[in-house]
Amino acid sequence: MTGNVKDNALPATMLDRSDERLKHEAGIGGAVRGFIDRVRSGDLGSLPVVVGLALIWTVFASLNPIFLSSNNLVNLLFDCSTVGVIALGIVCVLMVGEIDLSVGSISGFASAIVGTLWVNQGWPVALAILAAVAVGGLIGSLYALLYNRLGMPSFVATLSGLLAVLGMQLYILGSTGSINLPYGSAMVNFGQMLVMPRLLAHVLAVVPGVVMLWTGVRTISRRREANLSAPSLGSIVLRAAATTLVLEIIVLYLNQDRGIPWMFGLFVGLVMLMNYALTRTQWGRSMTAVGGNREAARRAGINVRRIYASAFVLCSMLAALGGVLSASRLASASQQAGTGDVNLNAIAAAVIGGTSLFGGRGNAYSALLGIIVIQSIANGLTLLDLSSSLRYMITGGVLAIAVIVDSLARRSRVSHGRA
Amino acid sequence: MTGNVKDNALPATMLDRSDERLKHEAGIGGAVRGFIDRVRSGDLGSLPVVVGLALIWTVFASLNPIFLSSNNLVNLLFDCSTVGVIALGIVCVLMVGEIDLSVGSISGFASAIVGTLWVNQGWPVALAILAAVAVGGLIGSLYALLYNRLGMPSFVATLSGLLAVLGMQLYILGSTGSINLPYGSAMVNFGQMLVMPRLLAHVLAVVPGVVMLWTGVRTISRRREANLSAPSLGSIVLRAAATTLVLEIIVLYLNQDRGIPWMFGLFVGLVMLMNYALTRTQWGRSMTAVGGNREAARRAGINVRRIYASAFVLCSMLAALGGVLSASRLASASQQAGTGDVNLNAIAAAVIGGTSLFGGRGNAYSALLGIIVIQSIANGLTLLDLSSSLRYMITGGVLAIAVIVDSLARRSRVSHGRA
Amino acid sequence: MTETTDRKTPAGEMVLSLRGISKSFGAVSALTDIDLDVHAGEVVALVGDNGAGKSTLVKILAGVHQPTAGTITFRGRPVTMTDPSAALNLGIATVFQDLALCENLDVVANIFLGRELKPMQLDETAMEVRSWTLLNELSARIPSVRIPIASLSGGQRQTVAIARSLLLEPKLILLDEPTAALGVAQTAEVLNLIERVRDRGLAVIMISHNMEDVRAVADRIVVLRLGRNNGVFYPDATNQELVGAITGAVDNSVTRREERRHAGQQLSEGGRP
Amino acid sequence: MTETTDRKTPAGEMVLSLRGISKSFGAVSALTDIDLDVHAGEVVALVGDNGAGKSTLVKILAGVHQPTAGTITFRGRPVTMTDPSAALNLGIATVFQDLALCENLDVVANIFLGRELKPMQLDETAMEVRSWTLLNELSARIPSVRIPIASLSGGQRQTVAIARSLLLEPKLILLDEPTAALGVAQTAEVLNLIERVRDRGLAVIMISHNMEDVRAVADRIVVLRLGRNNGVFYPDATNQELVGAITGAVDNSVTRREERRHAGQQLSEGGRP
Amino acid sequence: QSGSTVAFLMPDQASTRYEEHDAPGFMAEMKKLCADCKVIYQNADADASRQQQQFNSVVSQGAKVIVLDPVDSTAAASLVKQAQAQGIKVIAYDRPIPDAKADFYVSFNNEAIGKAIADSLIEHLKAKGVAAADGGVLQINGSPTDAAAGLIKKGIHAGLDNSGYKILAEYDTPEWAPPKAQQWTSGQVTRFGKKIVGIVAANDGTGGGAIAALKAAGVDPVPPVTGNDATIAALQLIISGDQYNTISKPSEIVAAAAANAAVKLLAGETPKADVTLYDTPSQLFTPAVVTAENLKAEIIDKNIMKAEQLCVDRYAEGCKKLGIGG
Ligand SMILES: Nc1ncnc2c1ncn2[C@@H]1O[C@H](COP(=O)(O)OP(=O)(O)OP(=O)(O)O)[C@@H](O)[C@H]1O
Ligand SMILES: Nc1ncnc2c1ncn2[C@@H]1O[C@H](COP(=O)(O)OP(=O)(O)OP(=O)(O)O)[C@@H](O)[C@H]1O
Ligand SMILES: [Mg+2]
Ligand SMILES: [Mg+2]
Repeated sequence: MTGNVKDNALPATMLDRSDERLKHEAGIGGAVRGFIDRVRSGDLGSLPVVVGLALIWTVFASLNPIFLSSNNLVNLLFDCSTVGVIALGIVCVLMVGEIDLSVGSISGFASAIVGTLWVNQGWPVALAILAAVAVGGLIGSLYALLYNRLGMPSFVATLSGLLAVLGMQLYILGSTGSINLPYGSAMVNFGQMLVMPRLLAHVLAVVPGVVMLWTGVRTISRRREANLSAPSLGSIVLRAAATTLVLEIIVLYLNQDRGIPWMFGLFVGLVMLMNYALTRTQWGRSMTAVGGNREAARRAGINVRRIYASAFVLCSMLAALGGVLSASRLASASQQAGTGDVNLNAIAAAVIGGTSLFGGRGNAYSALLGIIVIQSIANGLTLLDLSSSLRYMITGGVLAIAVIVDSLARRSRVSHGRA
Repeated sequence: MTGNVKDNALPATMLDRSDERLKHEAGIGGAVRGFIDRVRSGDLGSLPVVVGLALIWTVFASLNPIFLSSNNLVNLLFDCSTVGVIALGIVCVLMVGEIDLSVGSISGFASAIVGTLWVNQGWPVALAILAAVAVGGLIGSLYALLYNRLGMPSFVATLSGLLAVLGMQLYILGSTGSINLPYGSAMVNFGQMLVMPRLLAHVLAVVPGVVMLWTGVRTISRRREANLSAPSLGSIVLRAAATTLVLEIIVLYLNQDRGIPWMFGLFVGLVMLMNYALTRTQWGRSMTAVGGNREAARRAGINVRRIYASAFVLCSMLAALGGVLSASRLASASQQAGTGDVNLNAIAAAVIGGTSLFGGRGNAYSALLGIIVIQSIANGLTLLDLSSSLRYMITGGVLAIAVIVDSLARRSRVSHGRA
Repeated sequence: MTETTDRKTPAGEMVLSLRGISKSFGAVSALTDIDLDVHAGEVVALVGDNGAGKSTLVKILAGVHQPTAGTITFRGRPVTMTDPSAALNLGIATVFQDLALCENLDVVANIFLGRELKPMQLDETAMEVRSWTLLNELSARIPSVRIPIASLSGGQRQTVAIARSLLLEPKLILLDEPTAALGVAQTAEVLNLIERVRDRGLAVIMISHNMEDVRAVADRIVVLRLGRNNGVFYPDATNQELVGAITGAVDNSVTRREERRHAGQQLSEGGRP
Repeated sequence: MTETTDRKTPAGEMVLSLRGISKSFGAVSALTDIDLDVHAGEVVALVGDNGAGKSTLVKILAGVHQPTAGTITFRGRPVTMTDPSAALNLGIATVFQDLALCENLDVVANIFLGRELKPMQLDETAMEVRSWTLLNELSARIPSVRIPIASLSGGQRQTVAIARSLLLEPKLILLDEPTAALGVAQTAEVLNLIERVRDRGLAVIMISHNMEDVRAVADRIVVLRLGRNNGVFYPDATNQELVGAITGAVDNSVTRREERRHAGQQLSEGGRP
Repeated sequence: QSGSTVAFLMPDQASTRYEEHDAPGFMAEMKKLCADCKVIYQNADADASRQQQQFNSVVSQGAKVIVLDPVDSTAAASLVKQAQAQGIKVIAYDRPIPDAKADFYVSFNNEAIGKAIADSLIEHLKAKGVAAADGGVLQINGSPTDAAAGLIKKGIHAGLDNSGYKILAEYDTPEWAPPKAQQWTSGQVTRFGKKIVGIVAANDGTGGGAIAALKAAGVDPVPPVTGNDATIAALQLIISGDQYNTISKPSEIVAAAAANAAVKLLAGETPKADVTLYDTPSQLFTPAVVTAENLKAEIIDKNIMKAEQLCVDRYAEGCKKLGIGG
């Protein structure tokens, strides 16, 4: 506790480094040591799920090498996008500690709306899609109303919705059964084959790295100015370079076959947008707060009702969009759309990716990660000749294994007092 | 604050009546006034759901008088019992704040086990049922293991289970598809027609009233002795008499047709047993505590892991029992058993009955009440000629209405500071 | 004991005035017919036994609960606060006894909750700097502002809650046992802070069970007992007077303990080395 | 300041002895190399600044956290407590700072949680009677023991938590800021209680930020600072000594405030009527 | 041709026929015709997206001919076009793909099945002299979200609408779930009582549910109930006299025909077609209605099932009556 702090630039003088109990490391070496420390204390974010995913991929690839063929992986990306968008909406409602059981029905209803309006009524396709998403938003606001004004638990409200919306889907498809979306139309192409130009894909793969670098440098300079500790430039360059490298390799590999689907690009774009909104805006902060402690958020002056409403509406709209995407993927709007395990897959994707069912903990990337896990299992198993009964058993088992890694990491985190 | 407290028996001297801020009423009039007070402050327990149910019944009865025919009501009771038993298990896991998504699969698997062991392998039926329930317990202990040892969220563990167990069900039914359970056998009779002798039903209907009276009188005398306020004898007699009257009328009405199904008797018996266990034993207290605040329960020295394990095992065993009951009701064990909306109906029944998805709040009667609501809607709709699209829409709408009453009551409770 | 004639001229205009406030929760009447006035530049201490209704009163003023009966006048106008944000908008900042922090958010996020800088692109650096400034002002001992509240000690949390309330430029500050979990140094800082705030012309309502702290900063001491007004005192009141009003008896456990300790000390003067 | 030579003979056998206890949470070292001895019939006060690690130490003793390093000796035998129930079984009762009550259960259920009377057929009447007795002993002001903890005031909750710890017949009682939220009367009762418990030969570790209370009941005062031992004092130590050890500086906000108040009072002696 | 990959994609598990008959039949015939061809079998569990995944994955695995039983006939159109663009041949199987010209179509006709069970029931009622005015029949359809169920439903209506017997009530069974069929039938028994003279159920599962409901309500004798799929359970119910009819679709025949067509397509030849349906050269097989009268002839004598499988203890007596087994 000496007085001469101004004349040297020791880290100890930084505002956030004044507490002597805090261990900290500097530079690239420090970042690596910090990472090892975090591994050992189990504070790893989504790394465990990625490890689980890598495990699954290794096993499937060893059972059938076609699994890792770029053709197959492109298919995987197509398949991820539709339910992935729905899962992204689920992340929203889970963040505030609520649930939406009706996303499957809403997605089916949306595809039915697009089918009838576009194919049967002759609306322009863009307008039809807009209408479908708007109807999704409407359903979401109804849930918000029931929740905010009547205090109906979202589980019950959306369960009612699940049934009612399915009824509406059957109703508007009632006379025709299912509707063919014209093969060769832009919408169907988008869902079935449209991929990014190779060069563009490579350029886009550089963007995340550049953004990381740019915000990183900006943060460093601002924090230095404000006399706060800042990450070293080296570690940021390292991370940006690693990210870029990984992405470029992926793009290069997938470009050997068809390339990166635009639909997947749309999905990833939405994920990144949502990630920005959840982490870098007041709205996202409020979502997390409401999910963590509703009453505290209310007392902080947050309009809690509006936050819930935004979550429900966003979820329903994304579900509708997901429905539109899967209609374009299937080139059909049918009575089956959205039934089956769409609901469970979407919710499971969010949960497996690390979003808590109890609110206040989660991120947009969990939708991406979770749906890749789920679709990888499904895709890998289609490459093996299995009877349905075996396929179910194996899917269950593999799903459990994918999450065990994460669970073990979390357990270690708890025992290190960071739960 | 006078000193002469011993020489008069003013209620103010009672241990729990010493606080002057507390309003309290005595005698039957007091009980009635207390009830009105509670109605106005929204503190009503399951009354709102009962009101919602009454609404539904009125509407269905006005649409088709057959709905209230005793024959139809007996059918309703049969149908309630199977999923009701599963919902009772769900109440257990919800009490500790966890979920089991695999109850449907477990019930289907259990029915398949009974079918193969009993019909195909020729085991005695009792042994086959026991085996099925034991397998259910085994699955539950696996979940408990995954939860307690690996910290896997029950949502994911039981989702894996849902798939894996379904696979096993398909596997053991693989060669035959479905198995007929012999008509005329005791088990099928139990599920299809066995009803209580009329007299016995009347006698059993008196039991709750007598028990209420007996425990009531005992409580009064013990509390008087201990210098605690006690409910008046009059109000207890009144409640016991009212209960008995209602039950006797129900029995009388249903006895006009076939009478009370034994299967429903079993279900109600299980509900009452569970209610006793949850409210009057240390185990039940621990369940509520763990669901309300896991860490506080742990610090109180409760073996939290054992409590979770008991919840999971109980839930799976009840799911298996429910599966056995529905097999006996359908006289068949098929690949479709337990699929579809069994899961959602069981969970929804518990939630609609008033058990919280977030743990620590609920009771055994919620399974009974909730399943009656759900099956009443289904049953009422079978009596109307509706297209399936309309049927879905109306089911959704009616479900919402059944819960709106409860939601409104809860809202009023919150605004009276009793949430 | 219950005479309410003003012996001191209030420092400024009337900020808050309550008349006949009652609140009941089901069968429990937590507050009955409460009157209270607070002026600008005045620190009013609210004291009372456990469960006397102090926090309930604060929550009513903060818009968390709605009163069953009675009127609230804020800066001359009658107001009804249906919602905490209504109170915040009027300029009433509150530190709640149960703190009301989001355990899953970090310290910075909690301090700025609901009033983040740059809503569309949060300015984390500026918020972090401001947080450190506020916390250092309060002598907080928080190792890092980037850890979730869940991992802070009781006193650290309380400091965060107090820092929160300083962000705004309120007209009235409600402090519900702000120093209960604080260390000696932090308590001193908070008392300093209250005095500074008063000198800036703000009105302060402070709840505390520590009579010394109360007497140190309060201009007026309002006693609640079992949900009712039970007298107004001034800092020159004796401890005995205050404790008597709080417990409702002259012969209470505090005085008995004092007596016993006196007697005991005399007895054991040589007994324990 | 840090001399630890025993100036008083401990009242009884050694109950608890800690050597080299450390605990870190991720990057934060909450405790470093802590030594502590407690004897039967002795009240040891644990004091320190906010975040000094007092509650962490208590949680380690209660089996809630496991230490990163160091040994715990309880009644002569080295023990490892993997679990709160292990500590309870050894005879260590704890009142936690964050109370650890189940908000959804009523007062009686909370007091008897984990040790209900008649496990297979709960004896509600007997439990209710015993609850009232315990609460009245503590001068609690709780309108009804049949309402959920969620609707109690802060001090009422704390009383319930203290009542909980009295149910057992423990060897060692850990009290983490037991009087922080209590009213004056309840505080006096708890201090009485601590003395009674000590006289029955139990060992008590008490944490408090109130130096007066600490000096009133403690036989020995152990100071923690930033997670390390920072001296042992006896009740006859001056306030200044204690505060100096706690804050780690002789010139701290407490002393500064004292000085300023003195100066200010002299100035404004006639300024405020 | 030799060493080529052929895929066999089936839609669901609602009946066991795909796993138990179609797939083994197809594989056996392929083995005979092209011993070193690789056959990939997949079942989509009634999920159109999963079928699309499976379709894409067999394309990835280099399938040259894909035999497709579509979950969703409209969605399948795009699959066909996509495959054909890559030179892969598609054989529509079981259910047609009206919106795309597949290379070949082999099937039992679902609509015809619906009509056949309805007609058989009506004939039976007329033969027993049940007057049309005495009451009517109940119609239990398959899942409202299942396209195949829609075809069967159409066929049943074709059979019933002009039969003179009224349709008392009609029900789309969610997910083909037997308990739902049972619950609905119970309600109708309460509503119509003795007026129910027969029940047309779209498959054996729902038919079994209807029978359970009738039995539970104490209806005796049980009015005739139809089925479809000829599951063991249903055949046993026919033997014991509880169920009236079912449909035997000796799937092995169709599967073998599909295998023949596949091998022809692999060799670049055109398989022989009987008719052209939806612009597609097609080969259609007529399913057989099975009742107690012809059970022995259709099932046992055609070696579709063995007497030992059906005539376990409880059914031995019924078997003897029908002249089945020893
Ligand atoms: N939400 C609620 N529901 C029911 N009763 C409540 C509720 N909140 C407070 N009470 C009751 O109102 C009374 C006053 O509580 P309050 O919290 O205002 O006391 P307090 O004066 O702040 O006490 P303390 O000094 O212990 O903090 C208590 O008896 C409490 O039980
Ligand atoms: N679960 C945890 N995870 C991470 N850090 C923790 C955790 N618990 C405590 N800490 C840290 O350990 C340090 C000591 O905390 P502790 O609660 O022991 O303080 P204390 O002495 O009880 O303070 P107070 O007087 O405020 O109650 C604090 O800096 C706190 O941030
Ligand atoms: Mg309070
Ligand atoms: Mg502490």
